[in-house]
Amino acid sequence: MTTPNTAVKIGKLTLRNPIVTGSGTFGFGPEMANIVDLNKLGAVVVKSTSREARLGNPTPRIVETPSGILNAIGLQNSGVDNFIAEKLPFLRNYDVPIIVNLVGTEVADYVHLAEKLTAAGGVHGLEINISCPNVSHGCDFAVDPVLTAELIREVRKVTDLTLITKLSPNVTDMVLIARAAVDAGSDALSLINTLIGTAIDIRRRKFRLANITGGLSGPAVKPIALRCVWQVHRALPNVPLIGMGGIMSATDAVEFLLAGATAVAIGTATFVNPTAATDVAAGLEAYLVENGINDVNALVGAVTQ
Amino acid sequence: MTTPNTAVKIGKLTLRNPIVTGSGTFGFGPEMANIVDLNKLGAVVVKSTSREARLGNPTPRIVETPSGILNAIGLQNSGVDNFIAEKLPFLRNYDVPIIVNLVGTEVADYVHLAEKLTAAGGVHGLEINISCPNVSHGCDFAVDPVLTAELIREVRKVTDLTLITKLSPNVTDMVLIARAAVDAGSDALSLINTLIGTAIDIRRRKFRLANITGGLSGPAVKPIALRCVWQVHRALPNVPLIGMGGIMSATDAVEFLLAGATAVAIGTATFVNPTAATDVAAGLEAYLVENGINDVNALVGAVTQ
Amino acid sequence: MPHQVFARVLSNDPIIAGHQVITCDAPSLAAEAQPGHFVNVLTAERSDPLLRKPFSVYTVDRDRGQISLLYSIVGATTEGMARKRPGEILDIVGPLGGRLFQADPRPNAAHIMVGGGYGVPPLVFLSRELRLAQSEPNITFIIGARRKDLLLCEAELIAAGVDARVATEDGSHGISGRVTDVLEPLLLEKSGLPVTVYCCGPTPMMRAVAELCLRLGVTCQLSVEVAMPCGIGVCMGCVLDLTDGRRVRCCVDGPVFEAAEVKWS
Amino acid sequence: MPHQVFARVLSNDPIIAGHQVITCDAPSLAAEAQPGHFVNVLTAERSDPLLRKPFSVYTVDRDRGQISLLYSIVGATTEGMARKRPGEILDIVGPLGGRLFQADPRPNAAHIMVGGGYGVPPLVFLSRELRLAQSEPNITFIIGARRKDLLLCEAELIAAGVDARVATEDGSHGISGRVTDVLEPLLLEKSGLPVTVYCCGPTPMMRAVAELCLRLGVTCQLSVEVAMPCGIGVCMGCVLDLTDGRRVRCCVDGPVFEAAEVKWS
Ligand SMILES: Cc1cc2nc3c(=O)[nH]c(=O)nc-3n(C[C@H](O)[C@H](O)[C@H](O)COP(=O)(O)OP(=O)(O)OC[C@H]3O[C@@H](n4cnc5c(N)ncnc54)[C@H](O)[C@@H]3O)c2cc1C
Ligand SMILES: Cc1cc2nc3c(=O)[nH]c(=O)nc-3n(C[C@H](O)[C@H](O)[C@H](O)COP(=O)(O)OP(=O)(O)OC[C@H]3O[C@@H](n4cnc5c(N)ncnc54)[C@H](O)[C@@H]3O)c2cc1C
Ligand SMILES: Cc1cc2nc3c(=O)[nH]c(=O)nc-3n(C[C@H](O)[C@H](O)[C@H](O)COP(=O)(O)O)c2cc1C
Ligand SMILES: Cc1cc2nc3c(=O)[nH]c(=O)nc-3n(C[C@H](O)[C@H](O)[C@H](O)COP(=O)(O)O)c2cc1C
Ligand code: FES
Ligand code: FES
Repeated sequence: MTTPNTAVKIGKLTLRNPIVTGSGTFGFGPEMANIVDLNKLGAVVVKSTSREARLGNPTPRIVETPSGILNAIGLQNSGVDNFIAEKLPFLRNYDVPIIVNLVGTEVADYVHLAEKLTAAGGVHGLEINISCPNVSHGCDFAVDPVLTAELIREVRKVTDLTLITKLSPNVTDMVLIARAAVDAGSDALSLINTLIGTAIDIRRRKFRLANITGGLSGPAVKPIALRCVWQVHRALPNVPLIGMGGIMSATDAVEFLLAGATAVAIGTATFVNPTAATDVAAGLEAYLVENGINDVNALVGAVTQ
Repeated sequence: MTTPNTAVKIGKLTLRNPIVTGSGTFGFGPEMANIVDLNKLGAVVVKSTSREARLGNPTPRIVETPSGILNAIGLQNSGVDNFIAEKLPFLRNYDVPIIVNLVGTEVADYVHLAEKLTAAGGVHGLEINISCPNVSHGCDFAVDPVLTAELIREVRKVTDLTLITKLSPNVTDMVLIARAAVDAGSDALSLINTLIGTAIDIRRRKFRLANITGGLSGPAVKPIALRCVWQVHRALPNVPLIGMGGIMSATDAVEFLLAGATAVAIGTATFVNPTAATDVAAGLEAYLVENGINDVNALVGAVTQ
Repeated sequence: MPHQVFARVLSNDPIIAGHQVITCDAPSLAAEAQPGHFVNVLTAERSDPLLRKPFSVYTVDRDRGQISLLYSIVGATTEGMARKRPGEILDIVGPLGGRLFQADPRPNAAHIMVGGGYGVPPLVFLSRELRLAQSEPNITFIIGARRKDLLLCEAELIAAGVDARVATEDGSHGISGRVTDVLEPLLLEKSGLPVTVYCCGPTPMMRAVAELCLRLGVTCQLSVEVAMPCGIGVCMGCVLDLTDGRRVRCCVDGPVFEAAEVKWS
Repeated sequence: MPHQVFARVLSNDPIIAGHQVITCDAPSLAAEAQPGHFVNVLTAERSDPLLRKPFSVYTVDRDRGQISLLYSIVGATTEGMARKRPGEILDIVGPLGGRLFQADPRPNAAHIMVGGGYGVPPLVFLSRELRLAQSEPNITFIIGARRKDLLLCEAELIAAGVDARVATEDGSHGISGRVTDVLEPLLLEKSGLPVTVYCCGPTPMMRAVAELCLRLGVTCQLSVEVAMPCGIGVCMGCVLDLTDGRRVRCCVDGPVFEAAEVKWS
């Protein structure tokens, strides 16, 4: 059998394989480039970038829970100008689509970021983070279809880069928000961001995170993430989805593709196994070969009851 | 030190300790009475009971996920008349409050059930399940404050038993639904029911549950459940909450009390350790003694940042 | 009554490739266990995997207060069991099962056991109990396996004087074929006698045996193989549809059913 | 560069109550590891606990390609380490750490190590490397512990000819008190010389040492103890506030900092 096709399309972008990195779990590239070959990834999604530098939340910021972690980093980053000046040049050395995750508190913030990053060159896609649970107002957009639509519409006006909206699972009906984002011009959707949770230290009778609540990620949330992908894919079968939430192995990645994701992001898994993303990419290719599937796109949404 | 007080109040009910059983995880009593002394529990909450007998969903109905399980039992039960005739007499032998969990598709179903169970005698509380994710329409009430209020108001009219509304975590804002239920006459709230999830068998490329989706429970969901309890307690500090979701040990139970639960339910843990509920009750008492706390009520909501 | 036992492991040795027998000190289980009973084992120390897994009771030594399980190493729990060394503790809940094998009480009955894979151990237990209860019971034991090296308990049965017959799918030992290829002629052979078939194994095998027995009008007891999330009757995750329309729990309403009761899906 | 090694365990023996030393075949780590480097270990086979845990490199045998870790058994990962037998595999990511101990290059420098608990092993590594790099370096090693039976590495240091001084909180060995009770007079003793203090241990101890050194104007390097969810610089879960206002990652921007840089919360 010939090598199977692993390339997938997310908006205007062609990814050499469906494996991308989860924003906030892969830094801005340099640390990971010491460990994995970025050119073996479908795309690199960098940590959320905001208009101004942010120090994030106080520590502790990450605690372990059964099969998961809660994080309350609070979007620490050095701001978009620093990103363009200091981080982007490094990423331009690689032959891999760069997707920048944007975060702001107002529509104007996102528009500003989108303009700057589009103009910068070397950025291939924008992931609009409307769903960070770890900052006040972090989820205001994600829970409201009208606000989401307005935000995406405004960002769409200033960029022709592939636009990906990152959805929150902390809502009654994700399909509503998904549809609003797509109708307003989002080319694709990322799901899911983390679920809001907390943990308490019973000895000190205090919250274990300085921020009180944090976002739950890792294998614990995989069943929920998979359900979200399936729900949104069923409602919007033509919209490319980047699925994520607890993917640790190629097996997990295949589950997400079958549920309807066109690509998948590796997040928390990278903390456990630094080469998780490229390992999953290799494992996915092996699965295709073993099962005689010559195009990974054949898996997308192919689950049956 | 003297023996600490472990009694708590949920509506009109006084529980000898804060440990109750999670509906659907403890059957209707007889099986468990062979294993644990029911009189050592705060209350027994039995499996959801409906107007007519229900066969539930086809198999497979339960699959394991990381630190959790997905269940799609689909409310199998032999109906309220059978419950009153066959199951309640057994439970009347015990000196423990009996809370019956009710489920229906229309307001009239719940009203009918509440009337019958109130008249039956030997039932001490009603848990109104508006949040079962495993049947169509199972969550229609739980996601809508207006429908929830209407349902509770009607049930309230026909019973003076302690009314407990069981909330779903699959919503954007649990506080909204909680407040609606309480304003309509619910004495207390149970939270959380399971989170909607799914799992896929990549070999057969099929969903692992016959019902496609199921409800996630167990330690995986504990951080989310704990956050829900804290959010609702902060908004409604005077409403007694029965917290649940992944409680496996006394340590977990204390976390829920600190977050604002007045009582806690042991669900999935019973599958792993059949004596989990009484073990947690004993462990909780030991914690009180070790920490010189002479009333368990002092823990409720006592977490600090 | 089901209870939890932290049983000290006495031995834990391979028997054939990928299969071991673990023997534990567990007087309360040894006292109560009957053929068809199973126990639920937990080896994980934290919550992944979360649930216990069921294993049939294989041998019971009531005098010494010991039980053993015969297991196939396939996943986290059985890998955890395989790592246990003598002196370590195995966390067991048991005995489980509400309806067990019922030895045919007719004095001259022919008892035919049909076992495949880890369906063999409970039937070995049953035939041992039969031999303790009756003098010279008429037992024939059909063991099925894919290949010779996957065959369980043959030598043990022969040593005990049981008429053991073997079917391997690849013909590497005994008859080439399936257990039903041995069972059908055997039922003719025993046709003068009251006969009961006791069967445990993979579902397709049990279904074939059940259908053969129903066709020939022979009583057949099956110990069904269904995932048992709780094993104690409270999760409703182990249900089976019966021909009378009832949907019952395999753990407490079974695991043993009459062939005629089971509705195959 | 950080990489994953499935290292074969060579030995794994208790040294004092609740503490063991595990030695592994890991040539690539042995070649790269320097004092202050740590590695991230995973012992769980499934996802609970999910994260690796950090351990300082204790000894390195570059010729044989071996490294060892000295660990205190406190939770799931260290219990998992304690169960490893020679021949089994330890899953390690390393070497980790971007800024390590820097040996004071001044020829007649007095090197003072101050270690408590599992802060001792990286300093033992540092003093060994100093002795390899310099002839007769002037090293004093202060070990702190609550009680005599919790004292780590004293015999080993004495055997290597290091001037080892001990403070136990209950006075059961050495000076009765804290490491700073030994350090303060020692700094006076060494006051004619260029001095560098290297410190690793529980945060309150490090803070006390740092504040003493700052007060006396002595250079002090600290290896901070902060949870390291990823260890490779990408999770932002290990941040530390510095006096210059920066919020840096301990894993790749540390774990070693100058006492003057650290802002204590
Ligand atoms: C009443 C009863 C009695 C039994 N008695 C015995 C006995 O005596 N001896 C014995 O060896 N077994 C027995 N079993 C079977 C045993 O309980 C199962 O094999 C059990 O699941 C083993 O647990 P595990 O954790 O080792 O493997 P598991 O992890 O549960 O795996 C079991 C099987 O499922 C497959 N599997 C696991 N996860 C997945 C997935 N996500 N997708 C697809 N496939 C998957 C595995 O590859 C493996 O083949 C009995 C079962 C029942 C119901
Ligand atoms: C850079 C660095 C180097 C280190 N080097 C070493 C070394 O060389 N040797 C060494 O022994 N250790 C070292 N440590 C410490 C080691 O990494 C931790 O002790 C690690 O957490 C042990 O993992 P564990 O899974 O065994 O225990 P964990 O389960 O992580 O428990 C660790 C501690 O936290 C407590 N704990 C766990 N869970 C909770 C909870 N829910 N609530 C409250 N408390 C809890 C436990 O009781 C225990 O005391 C180092 C740490 C760092 C940051
Ligand atoms: C430590 C940490 C930091 C994260 N930071 C961001 C972020 O800055 N922006 C964002 O959109 N998502 C962020 N996420 C969410 C992940 O990108 C991903 O959506 C989520 O973790 C689920 O995937 P996982 O289970 O594979 O980690 C973060 C997650 C973690 C664990
Ligand atoms: C197998 C199973 C069946 C359940 N059936 C019901 C039910 O009939 N009615 C109900 O209100 N909740 C039901 N639940 C939800 C539990 O009562 C509980 O809310 C949930 O499982 C979270 O708690 P846990 O993590 O401790 O199990 C069921 C849960 C499980 C696992
Ligand atoms: S296994 Fe739970 S009811 Fe049978
Ligand atoms: S441990 Fe993750 S950034 Fe330092």
